[in-house]
Amino acid sequence: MDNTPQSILSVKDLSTSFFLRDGEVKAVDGISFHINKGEVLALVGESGSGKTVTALSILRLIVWPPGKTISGSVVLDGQNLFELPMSEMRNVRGSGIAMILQEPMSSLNPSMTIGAQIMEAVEINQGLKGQEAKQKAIEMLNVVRIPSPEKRFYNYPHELSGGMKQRIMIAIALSCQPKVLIADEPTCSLDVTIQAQVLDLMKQLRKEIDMTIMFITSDLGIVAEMADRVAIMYAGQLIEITDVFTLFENPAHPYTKGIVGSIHDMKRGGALNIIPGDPPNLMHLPSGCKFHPRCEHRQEICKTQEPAYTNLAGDGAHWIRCHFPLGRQQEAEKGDQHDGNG
Amino acid sequence: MANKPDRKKRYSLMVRFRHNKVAFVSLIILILIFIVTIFAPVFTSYSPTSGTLSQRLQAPSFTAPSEGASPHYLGTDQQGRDVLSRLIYGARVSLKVGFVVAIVGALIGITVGMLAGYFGGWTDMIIMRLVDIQASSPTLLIALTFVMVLGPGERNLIIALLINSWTLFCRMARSQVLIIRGSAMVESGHAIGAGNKRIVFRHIMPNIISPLITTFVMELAHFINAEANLSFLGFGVQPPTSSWGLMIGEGRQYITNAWWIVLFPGIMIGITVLCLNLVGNWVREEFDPLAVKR
Amino acid sequence: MGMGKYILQRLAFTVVVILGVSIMIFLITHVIGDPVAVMLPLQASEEQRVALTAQLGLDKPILEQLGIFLSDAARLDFGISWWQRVPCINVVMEKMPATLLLVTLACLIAVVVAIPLGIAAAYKPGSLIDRLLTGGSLLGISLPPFWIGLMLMLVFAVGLGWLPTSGIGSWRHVVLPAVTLAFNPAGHLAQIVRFEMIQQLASNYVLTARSKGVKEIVILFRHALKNIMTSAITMLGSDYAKLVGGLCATVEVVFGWPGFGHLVTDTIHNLDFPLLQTEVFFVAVFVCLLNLLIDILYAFFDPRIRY
Amino acid sequence: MNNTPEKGTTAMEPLVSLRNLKKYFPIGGGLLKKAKSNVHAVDDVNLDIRERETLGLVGESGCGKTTIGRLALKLLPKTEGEIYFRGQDIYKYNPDQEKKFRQQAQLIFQDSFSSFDSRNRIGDIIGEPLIVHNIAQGSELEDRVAELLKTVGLKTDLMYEYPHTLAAGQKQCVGIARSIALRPSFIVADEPISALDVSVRAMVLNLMKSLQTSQDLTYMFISHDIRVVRWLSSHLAVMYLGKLVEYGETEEVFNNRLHPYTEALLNAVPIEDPRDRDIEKSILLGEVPSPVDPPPGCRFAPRCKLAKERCRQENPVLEERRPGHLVACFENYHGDSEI
Repeated sequence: MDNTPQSILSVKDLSTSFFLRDGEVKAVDGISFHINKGEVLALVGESGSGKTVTALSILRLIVWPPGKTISGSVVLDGQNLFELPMSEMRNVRGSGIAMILQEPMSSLNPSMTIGAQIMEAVEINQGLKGQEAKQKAIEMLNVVRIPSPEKRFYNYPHELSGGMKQRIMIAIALSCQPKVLIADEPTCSLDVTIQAQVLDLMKQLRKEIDMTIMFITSDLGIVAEMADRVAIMYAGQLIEITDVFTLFENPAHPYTKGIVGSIHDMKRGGALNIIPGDPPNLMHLPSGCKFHPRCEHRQEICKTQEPAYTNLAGDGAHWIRCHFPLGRQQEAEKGDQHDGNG
Repeated sequence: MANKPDRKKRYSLMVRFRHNKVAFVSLIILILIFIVTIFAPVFTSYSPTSGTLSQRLQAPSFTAPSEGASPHYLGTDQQGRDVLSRLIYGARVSLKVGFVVAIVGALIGITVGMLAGYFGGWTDMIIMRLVDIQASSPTLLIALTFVMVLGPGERNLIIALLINSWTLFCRMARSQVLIIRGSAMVESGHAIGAGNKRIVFRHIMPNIISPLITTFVMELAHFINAEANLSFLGFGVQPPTSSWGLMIGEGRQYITNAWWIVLFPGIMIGITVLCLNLVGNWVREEFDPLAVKR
Repeated sequence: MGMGKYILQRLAFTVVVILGVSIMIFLITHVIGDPVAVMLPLQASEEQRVALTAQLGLDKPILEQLGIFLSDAARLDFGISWWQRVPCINVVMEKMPATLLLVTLACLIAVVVAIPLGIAAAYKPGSLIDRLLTGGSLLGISLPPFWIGLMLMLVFAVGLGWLPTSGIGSWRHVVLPAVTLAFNPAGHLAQIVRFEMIQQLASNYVLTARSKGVKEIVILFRHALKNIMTSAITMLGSDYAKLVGGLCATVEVVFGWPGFGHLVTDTIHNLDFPLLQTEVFFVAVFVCLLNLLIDILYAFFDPRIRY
Repeated sequence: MNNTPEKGTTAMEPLVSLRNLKKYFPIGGGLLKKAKSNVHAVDDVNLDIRERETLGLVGESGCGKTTIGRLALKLLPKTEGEIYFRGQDIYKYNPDQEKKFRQQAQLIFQDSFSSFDSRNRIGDIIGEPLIVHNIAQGSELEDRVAELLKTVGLKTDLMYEYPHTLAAGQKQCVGIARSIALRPSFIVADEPISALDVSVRAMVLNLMKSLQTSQDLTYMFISHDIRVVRWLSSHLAVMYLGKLVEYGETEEVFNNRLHPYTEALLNAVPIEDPRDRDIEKSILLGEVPSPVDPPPGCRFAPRCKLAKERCRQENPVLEERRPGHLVACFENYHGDSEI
């Protein structure tokens, strides 16, 4: 049983809603997935699909009002985070799960030196104090390849470029020595060449220190570079989860096929295949399958009945939320049965 | 064009008030105050300027002092004048001073501010230096110097307050024009070949109007307060005319045995200014064109 | 630009402001107003008028008068007060400390009350404490201070007899006027602290801090507080300047506090032109120096500001 | 117009030509003081766009691509140089000519929504160009607007809606409808899809390509995504820090990268197939320097692996290295493996 991947973070039936003036918005609607130790799980979806809310819900950082996690459980290394009192939850943040946010410009405190901000993470999560903590912080600057770290230690965030700030964010997250690192679109506001540098750094760090990463992104190119497994979100639900190679070669959900296809089309030239219609409006979600108004394969049942989250392959590796998975009619039925029996 | 089927009326006022009952109540109170002030004689039978000395310093009561007369609901003052009547007529002065100063200030300030914002360059620099100097100078004392030299009175009080009334509007109008002028909206206007006139009147003006309304409401509150302060010190309207600030100033000697002379005008100033502030806040939150619409 | 150079620039601007204010005051008192008419009784003869005009130097060309006025002002020589018959500068200097004490105390009270409450309200928007604070701060800026003073006096001095109604002397005399004056700045300060704090708490760096396990109290006071200080200082500084610059007058009058505001009121009632000129000049200098101090404080709280 | 940079590619006169175009933004100066320094947003750029071509303009933020787009539409004052539209200098137009030019040349915004007056309905927004140029009124206007909405694939009754009720892709289509309302020949599209989600990008791109054929459009397509540019553009221009570094037909440039920066940009794009993830790629180090006081010599030299002493001192000029393929580089770089 040595080679069996060991789940370190598992999320079950997580739902988070925002209660706004005009009604309830189900930002995350009953999602379940797990991350194995040492792997990179990419959480992919368009804006508003609930990726960031998922991350914040896991860390219990949804602010009420207006947001609230309604149901679900998050188990980190055998510990159910949703049952912890807030004071203990604080200890989980950082040393249990650390997070890199998407906007490096605003994610650092403008009135504190970057050194102090890294030191803070070191002091809280590694228990070091004073000079020792400072040494550690400088070491972390070295780890993320910041030149002349002793000098940079005393810089304020506004004195650094966007790419540098994102490196600092990575340094802060790593200083927490987390079991799981959540990276929320860490490169989406950076220029392409800087994005390449940051991704390269993350790849190298992953090799150096065996990190478990949940990588949130909307760019399938980054998924292809980084991910081991991929979870696709649509309108607050997980609609497909599988390993990265299957996802690119043989996606089962029509939506996944649509977004993967657009990359290939781009290379071929000629007209691009499109997913017709508009992204869902969370205020007015369709009945049945959330994707059915844009789906070319929809049938009557899709409009009325919400598909269950079913295991496609039978070995627990490929899950999908669709009545008619592409090119897998038989297996899907088997999966359904399996699900029904269990 | 494109006005025919109006299924979704976006500017329906009631819909906008739905989420802010406090602002709605404030607006109703303000309207009531205006109505009572305008139709003052309907609401009181007593003269605000002359009283019966035998009736002086009467506490509020619901019993009529004599046959056929109406009761002094809010009591009488040191000269036997009906406090309610003085309150209602006093509102005229307070509101008039507030409105005149705010309107004139807005007209001057918005015009100058828009010129500065639209033309930039020298015009902008000179105007903004003037505003800076004004902001760093003791405007209240300069206003008081006017009052001293010209003598106290309603007209001179308005002149004195006017000195400082335009700067906030000017800053506000200028910054709004600058924001809108640099926006993609105006750029797209240029790109489709719309002339300056069309851009200013069709696109810039309607989009800066609501922050300016907010400023106007807030400044109105500010000047009503300022009038009360100066009248309290005796630099505003002169007796026997009534104004809220003056009533408190005159009545404060009698505070130990006739609290009502001072209490009610203070409450009136408080309510008016408070309601204006609440309505102003609401306009800012609800109509701000730069805030992202839900 | 270096700090020193920036301060020099600001001092130069201060000179411009003071020059502008002086010219304005001169124009108001000498062109719009007529000092001779004010000083002489109504039935004064034409000879008396001419004599006084010459004595005051008002027969000279207006520009020359202005020149004399400005050069005297530069030497802090503002002439003799018509009302008190002593040099104006002495009168102002004598009254200033009492007002500075009162206003400083009022602002301290405002800070002590408003900042913690503003932070508490921002931490739980919509809670009871938030609603109370929002309502209270609106009252603080809406109610006229002289009326608040009278009501406090009615309750605590007249009714309960705990504190004296007016005058100056022991610490007990200063309580009521200082508390009264504190309402307005406290209202402003609470509003701005609440507003800014809500913005800060919703910002990404607070999320970063939370995600690395920082305690909430540390987030509030170590991370966020420093970032709202510039706005708070701006607001407090502007209120301080306004209070010293004459807004304290009504409250000083209510409580018989012999300070600068009270002096201004008396000056106007006594039509003392030179004294009022001195007062305006003084406040102008004071406000400018205060603004300079605030600018220097900015750089301390916000590392992005470099002069 | 004798010094056309590409000689002999086609005999056809270009629709738009930029000649020695410069745009500096002064900073730090006042009205009385001279500006302390300048942002060299666009520095001596020569470009031609022929009719029905799509010129893809790529580069990182701060390279001046957006500024060039605005200058080509005369939405900004230029600092130096000329811009010719059908052979006439657009900065020397009289008001009548300018009005005609505004019908001929249009802009598509990155975020169309921000360019709408949110108080107007979709119909008013699309119809405004027609009103401004006195082309249609009343029911005729309404018909034209409906037709435009159909052309961009939207339902006609959207014209009575307010823009904030639309989805992001629809907003962008409304922006496109407005820009083609006057039947222009030249459109500058400034990052028209970078703010959109993946699933709607394809729709907007398809629309732009089909409109090009049906409306005889010439595009200047500004983007930071070199993949998209390859799909849409016939010609490619790569910019770095205000300078044009490489120009040519798209496939020619892709197959024969003559400038190390072009190569780096291509390498920086994330891979398209997870099986390629272990292929070693050279990553461009460093960051784009500030466009204020840019480095002397070749602006790319501080980040360039090939940089020699000469690169740090002399400024390389754009020259034709292969037929119709121009590059500004002293080194004889040639990346020709299949990408």
